[in-house]
Amino acid sequence: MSFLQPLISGILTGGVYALAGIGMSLVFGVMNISNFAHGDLMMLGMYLAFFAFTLLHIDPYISLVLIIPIAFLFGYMMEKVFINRVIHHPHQNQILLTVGLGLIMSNTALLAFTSDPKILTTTYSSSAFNLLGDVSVSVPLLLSFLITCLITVILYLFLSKTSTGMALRATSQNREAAQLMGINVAKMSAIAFGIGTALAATAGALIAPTYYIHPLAGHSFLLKAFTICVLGGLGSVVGAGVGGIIIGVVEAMSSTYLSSDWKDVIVFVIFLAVLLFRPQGLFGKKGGQ
Amino acid sequence: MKQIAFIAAIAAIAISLPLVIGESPYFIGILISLLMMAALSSAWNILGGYAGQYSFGHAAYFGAGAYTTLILLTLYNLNPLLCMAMGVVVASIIALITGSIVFRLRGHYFGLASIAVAEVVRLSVLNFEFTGGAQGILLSDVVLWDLDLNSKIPFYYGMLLVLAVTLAITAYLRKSKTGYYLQAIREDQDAASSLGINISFYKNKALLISAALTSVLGSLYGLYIRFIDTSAVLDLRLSIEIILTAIIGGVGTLWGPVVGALLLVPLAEMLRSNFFGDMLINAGLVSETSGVGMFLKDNLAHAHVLVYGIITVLCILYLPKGVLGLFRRKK
Amino acid sequence: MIQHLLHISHVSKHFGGNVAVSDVSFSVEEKQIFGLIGPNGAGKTTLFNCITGFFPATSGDVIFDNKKINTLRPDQVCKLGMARTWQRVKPLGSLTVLENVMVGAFSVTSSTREAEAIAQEQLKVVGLSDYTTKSAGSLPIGLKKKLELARVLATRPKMLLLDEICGGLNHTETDTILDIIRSIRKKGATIIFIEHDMKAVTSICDQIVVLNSGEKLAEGTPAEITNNPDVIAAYLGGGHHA
Amino acid sequence: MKNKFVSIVAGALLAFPLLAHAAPVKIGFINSITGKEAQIGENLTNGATMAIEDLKAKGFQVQLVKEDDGGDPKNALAAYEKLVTRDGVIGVVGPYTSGCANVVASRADQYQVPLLVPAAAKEEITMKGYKNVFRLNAPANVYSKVLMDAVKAYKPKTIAYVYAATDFGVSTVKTAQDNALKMGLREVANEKYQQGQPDYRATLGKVKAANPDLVFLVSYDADAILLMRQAKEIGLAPKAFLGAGAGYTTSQFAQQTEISNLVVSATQWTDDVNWTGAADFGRRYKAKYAKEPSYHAACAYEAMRIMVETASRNNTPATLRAALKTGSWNGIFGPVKFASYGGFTNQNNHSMLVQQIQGGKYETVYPAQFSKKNLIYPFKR
Amino acid sequence: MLDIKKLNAGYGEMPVLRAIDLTIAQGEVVSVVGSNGAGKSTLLKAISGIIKFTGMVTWNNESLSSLKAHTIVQRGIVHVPEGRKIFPEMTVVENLMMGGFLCKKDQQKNLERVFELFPKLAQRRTQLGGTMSGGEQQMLAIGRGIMGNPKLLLLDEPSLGLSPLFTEVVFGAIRTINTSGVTVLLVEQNVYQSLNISHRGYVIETGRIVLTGTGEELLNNQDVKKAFLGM
Repeated sequence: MSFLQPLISGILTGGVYALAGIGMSLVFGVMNISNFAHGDLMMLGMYLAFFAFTLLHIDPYISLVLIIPIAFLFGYMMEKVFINRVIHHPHQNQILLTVGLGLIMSNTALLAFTSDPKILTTTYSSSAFNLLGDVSVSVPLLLSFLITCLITVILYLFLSKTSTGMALRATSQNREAAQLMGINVAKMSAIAFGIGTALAATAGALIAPTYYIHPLAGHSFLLKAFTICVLGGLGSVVGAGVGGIIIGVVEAMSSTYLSSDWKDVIVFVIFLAVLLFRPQGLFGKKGGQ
Repeated sequence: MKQIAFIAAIAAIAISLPLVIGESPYFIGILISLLMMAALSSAWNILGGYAGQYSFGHAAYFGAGAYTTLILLTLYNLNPLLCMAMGVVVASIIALITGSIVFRLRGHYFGLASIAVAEVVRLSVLNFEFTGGAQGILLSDVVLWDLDLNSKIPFYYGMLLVLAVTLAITAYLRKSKTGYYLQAIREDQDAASSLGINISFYKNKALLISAALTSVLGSLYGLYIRFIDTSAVLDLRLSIEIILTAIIGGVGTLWGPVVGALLLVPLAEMLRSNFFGDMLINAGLVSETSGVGMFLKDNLAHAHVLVYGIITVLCILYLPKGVLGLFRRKK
Repeated sequence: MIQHLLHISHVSKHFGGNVAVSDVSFSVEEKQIFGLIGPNGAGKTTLFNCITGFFPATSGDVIFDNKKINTLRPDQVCKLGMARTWQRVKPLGSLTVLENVMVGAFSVTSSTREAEAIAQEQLKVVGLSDYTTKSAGSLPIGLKKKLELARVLATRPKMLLLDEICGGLNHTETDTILDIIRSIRKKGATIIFIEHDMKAVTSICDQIVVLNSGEKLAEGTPAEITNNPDVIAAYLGGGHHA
Repeated sequence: MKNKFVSIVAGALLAFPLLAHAAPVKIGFINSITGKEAQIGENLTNGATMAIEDLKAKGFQVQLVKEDDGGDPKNALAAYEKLVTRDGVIGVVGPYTSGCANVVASRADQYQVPLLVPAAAKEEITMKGYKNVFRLNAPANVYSKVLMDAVKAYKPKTIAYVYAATDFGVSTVKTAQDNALKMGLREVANEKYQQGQPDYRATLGKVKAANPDLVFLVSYDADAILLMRQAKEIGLAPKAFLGAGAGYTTSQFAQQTEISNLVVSATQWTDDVNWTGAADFGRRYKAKYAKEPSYHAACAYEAMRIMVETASRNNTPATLRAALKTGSWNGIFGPVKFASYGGFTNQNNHSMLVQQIQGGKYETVYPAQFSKKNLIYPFKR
Repeated sequence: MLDIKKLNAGYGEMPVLRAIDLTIAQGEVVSVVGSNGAGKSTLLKAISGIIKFTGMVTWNNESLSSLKAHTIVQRGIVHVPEGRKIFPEMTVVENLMMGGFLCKKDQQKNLERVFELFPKLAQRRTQLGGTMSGGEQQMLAIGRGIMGNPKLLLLDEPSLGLSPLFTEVVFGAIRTINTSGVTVLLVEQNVYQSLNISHRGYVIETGRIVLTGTGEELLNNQDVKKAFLGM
C-alpha cells in the first residue's frame, strides 16, 4: 500500500487537530490556563454547524461566518463571568473549574439535544478523488484543511498586523510590560478566550460533515489538543499548527504500519518524550522546567 | 486529649454503623463508596496536599491494584491478600516510572504528564489480552478465610481499615521529618533544596506511599464489585473525582478529604437516584402528574451530572480552599 | 598554614549568550566573614547559585572542605555543611515559624523532638522565640530575614552564604542581624556575605571581593576596597567626580 | 461532625421510601440514562415507556422505579440494591451495559429478586447459572453465527475484522473468529480501534490492501457511518460488509444510502418480521418519537411487558421467578421462553435476524422463515 | 505636576515604602537614588499602578490611587520598567508599536523620533527583541516608552548592566528627551551620572527619603557618598 495514503490523510486530519490545538495554545499563552472545557467548546461548534445546516440550510463551511462570532462572544462572556475569577488561583483549581464548566456544557447539550448522535450529511460528505493513481483524498477533509489554512493565515495576520493582535501577543510575552503600554490585560484575556473558543468551535464545525455530532463528541479531542499544544510549545500558535499535523500523521502512520489500537499509546509516548527531552516543545521558547 | 476523644468517637461510630443499619446493603454500599472515596482522596492528599504535587493520574494506581488482584485471582487463585500485595508492587513500579518522568516537570506540565502516563496505562490494559482488554475481568466467588465475601460487611471494614491506616499515616507523616519535608517542597522547592532536602527522593517517597494505598483500595474495590474494566477503574474521571473530593474538603489537611467525601458521595448518589425530585413528589409538594412533577421525574434524572458540574464550579469559585479552609484560622 | 574552607577557581557561568559570571576566583578562610559586593547585576547571586548547586558552573571548580562540589545538588551541598539564605526571602508560608526552622533542623536529626529543640534554640539566637506559632508567611520582612537565618543555622552549617540578609531592613534591624552574624562566627562558622549596604559590609567583613559585570574587580580588606577608585567608580557610576 | 452528618443523611434516606404506596406492582428499571452509553439508553427508555403506557391502557397497575447507572457498575449495583432493599420492587429490568449487567447479575441470587436483562450481549451474564437472572436478547455469539450462516452459501474465502475496542466489539469478534474457523474462512486482517476517532482511513486502507471477501464490523451508532463513509472514500469494496448489530442497525445508518446500501447486519429485531405486533409497535414508535425504533427499544418494550404482566399475576419475587422460568410469551419479539441450553441458564433462545439495506430500507433476508427479500451478494457500489 | 504625599506601599504583607513625599514639576529631571532594596522600583510601580498603595498620588490635580495601570498610561505617565521587559518574540518595530498602543495617530512621527534618538534601532527594525544585547534592549525599552507620548517618563535603572559606552548613550538620550519637553523621573544606582543630569534628586534608604536637594547639592554632599560606600 502506498506510503502516501496515510501521509496525506494524516496531514488533512491533522489540520483539524491543529485548529483545536491553536485555540488552546492561544488561551494558554495569554492566560496561562489549561482549558479542560476545550473539547466541549468544539462540541458547541458542531451543534451550531448542525443547526445552521438543518434549520437555516446553510452549508457547514459557510456557516462559519455565523459560528465564529457567536462562539467568540460565548467565550468572551465565559471568561468574564467565570475564568477571570481564577486567573490568579493555583493551576489545579483552574483545571477543575474548566472541568466543571465542561460538565455543565456537555450535560446541558445532553438535555437539550438528547444523546442521539446527529449526522450532518452534505452532498460531499463521503466524496473523494484520486491523486497519483491510488491515493484517495477526501473532499470534505481537503476543504476543511484549506479552511484551516485560511483561518490560520488570518489569525497570523491578525496577531502580527493588528493592534489588538499585537496587544495579545504582548500580553502573552510579558503581562506586566503589556500593562505599562496601556494594554488592558483583563480585556486581552477575555479576547484570547473568545478567540480560543471561536477556534475550537470552528474546528468542531469543520469536522462536523465528516464526523458525528454528540454532546460528548468533543472529549476525544481534548487530550489530543493538549498533546498538540505541548508538542508545539505551550503558547506557540505556529507550533500548535505544526503539532496538529504531526499528530495527524503519526496517528495515520502508526495505524498503517503498527496497529490501530496502539496508535493513541504512541501519541502519548511521543507526548511524554517531548515533555522530558524538550519541555519547551518543538517550537516553543518558554522553558517547562 | 480532646483530639483523642474526637477520634475515638468517630472510630466508635464508624465501627458500629453497620450494626445499626446492618439490614440495608444499599446504605452499606453507599458507605463503602464513601469510605473508598475518602481513603482515595486521603491517599492522594499525601502527594497532592502535603507535597503539593497535583497528580491527575491516580486512577492508574487504583487500576493497577484492581487489575493485578483480579488477574492473579482468576489465573492462579492465590490468596486475595497476596494478590493485593502484588497489586502494591505493580502500582509501585508504575509509580516509580511515573515519578521519574513527571517529577522533572512543574506546573501545567506536571499535571498534563500525569494524565498522559495514566492514559498510557489505561490504553495498554485495554489493548492487552491478558488484562481482559475491553471485556474486563469478571470474578467468580472469592474465598478468604471464612469471611462471607458476598456480604458487604467485610468490605465495609476493609475500606474503613484502609481509610484509618491512610489517615494514621498522614497524621504521623505530617508531624515527622518526611511530612515537614513534603510541606517544605510544596511551599518552595528552592528553599527546600537549600535546606538539604533531596526533592526528588521525597516526592517519589510521597508518590509511592500514595500509590500503594491507592492500589490497595483498587484491589478492595475489585474484590468487592467483582467486575472491572478500564472505564470503571482506570478512567480520567476517577482521577478528577479524587482531586475534586480533596479540594472541596480542603487540600493539605488531615480531615479535608474525609469531609469532601462526606459531602460529595452522598450528594452524587442523591442526585443519581433522583432523591430530591422524589422527595418533593412524595412530600406532596409537587404532583407526580403535573408538568413540574414529570420534569422532576424524567429530566432531573438526566440532569444529575449537570448539577454535579454546577456544584463543582460553585465550589471552585466560592470555596477555593475547601470546606475546612473556611474554618481554618490564620495562625 | 591557612585553611581554605572554600576555594572558587576560575568559575564562569553563561546563560545562552549572556555571561553572568566570568572567570572568578577567590578563597575563603575558615571563620572568616567574607564580603561579596558589587552593583546590581554584577553576578553575585548567580555565583551563589553556582556554589550551592542550584545551577552548575559553565566552567571552573568549586572546592568546599577539600571536596569538589561542582556537580552536587543543592541538598547534597547543604548536607556537606554549606547553607544559604535568599535575597528574596523564601519562607515556607503556611508553616509556622517553629516548623520552618525545624525543616532546617531535620538535616541533622530525624527525630521531631530533637528538631524542635534545635529550632527553639536557634529561634532564641535570632530573637524570634515569641513568634514560634505564627505562620511564617504573615511575618514582616525584618522577621522573615531573621527566620531565614534561624532556619539555615538549624542545619548546623560550617559555612553560611547570606544573600542580602540586610536588604530592606532599617538600621536597628540591620544592627541586630550584624550582631547575630558576629555571634555565629564566634561559634565557629564561616560566612560569605552579599550585601549592598556598604556600611554593614565594611563594619563586619574581614575580606571583600568586588564583582562588576560578572568579573572580579577587586579583592582586599574593607579599607582597601573603599579607597579603590575602580570600586568607587563601579558603585557610584563612572562619573567625572570619581 | 461526621456523626451528625451521617445520621442526618441516613435518616433522610431511611425516611422517604416508607412514604411510598404498596398497591400497584412495583418494578425497577436500571438504565444508562447518562454517560457514554446514554444514546442507546435513550432507546431503551423509549421502549420501556411505551410498554408501561400500553400496560396501563390494558389495565395493569404498575409503578416503575427508574434508576440511572451512568454506565458505571458501582452505580448499577447501588441502583439494584436500592430497588430491591429500599423500594421493595419484586422484579428488575436492566441494566443495559454488559459491565453493569454483569455486576448486578452476580448479586441477584443474593437478594432473590429476578432480574430481566433486556439487551446486554455479554455471554457470561447467563452462563454462571444464576437462578434469578433472565435474558431476553440473544447473546454476543449469535450475532456472528447468524451473519455467517447467511453468507455461507456463497462460499467466501477470506475475512477481515474491524471493530471497536469495547466489550461488545471484542466479544463478538471472538465468537466470529470461532465461527469463521468452522467455515474455513481465512483471517486476513484484524483491526481493533478506539472509538471517537475522526480518521479511520489508515485502518481501512490496511484492510483494503488485504483484499478480503468479507469485512466483519462491530461499531456503535456514529462510528458505523464514519467507517462506511471512509471505506467508500478509499474504495474498500469486499463481497460483503457484515455489521454486527449496534451501529449498523440504526435508521440513521440506513438513511445514508450512499454508503450503507447493501450492508448486511445482524439484529435482534426488525419491524417487518412477522412477530405479533412488531409492525404495529414500529408504527407507533415512529409516531411517538419521530424516529425508527432500534432493536434496543423493542428489547426494552418486550422485557418490560413480560416483567409487568408476569409480576402482576405473581406478586412476590419467588413466584415471579418461578413464573418467568416456566412461562412462555409471544409478542413483538417473537416467541420467548427462558430456557437452559448450551451452557446458558434462563436464556431466551432468540432467533436473530439478518437484514440488508436495500434502497435505504432494512429488509430481512435471513433466516428464510422470516425473510421477504433475498440477500444481494456480492456487494457492489 | 506629580505630587506624592505619605505614600506607603509594599508586596503583600511586606512594606517597602514608608511615608514618601515627593514632587515633580513640569520639565524637570528628578532622580531617586539609593542602594538596592531601598524601594526605588516600588515607588515607580506604585505611581504606574502596578501595585497598590496607600497615601496620595495626584497627577495634575487628579488622584491616581483608584486607577488601573492601563488607564494611568492614558494620562501620559509612561513607565520603562527595570530589566527592560521588552517583548522577546516581537521585532523592534513591533515593540515600538506596542509602546504607541494608545496613541496610534502619532505613531509614525514618534517612530521617527525614536529612530533619531537611537539610530541603532533604525538599523535593526526587524530583529526580534529577545535576540538583542542588553544595551540595545535598553534603548528599545526607552524608545518604546517614548512611543506612548509621555508627559512624565518613569525610568527604572536604565543603566543597569550596561557597559560605560552604552551608559553614556542612555544618559545622553535622557537629556535629549527632557529637552524635548518630557518630564523625567529617574531611578538609579548610578549616583553620579544620574544626579549629573538631574535638576533635583532624592536619596532613598530602606523605604524612606533621607536627603533631597538639587542635583548639584547632592553631588557635593558627603553624606551621599557615605550612604553608598559605608565610609
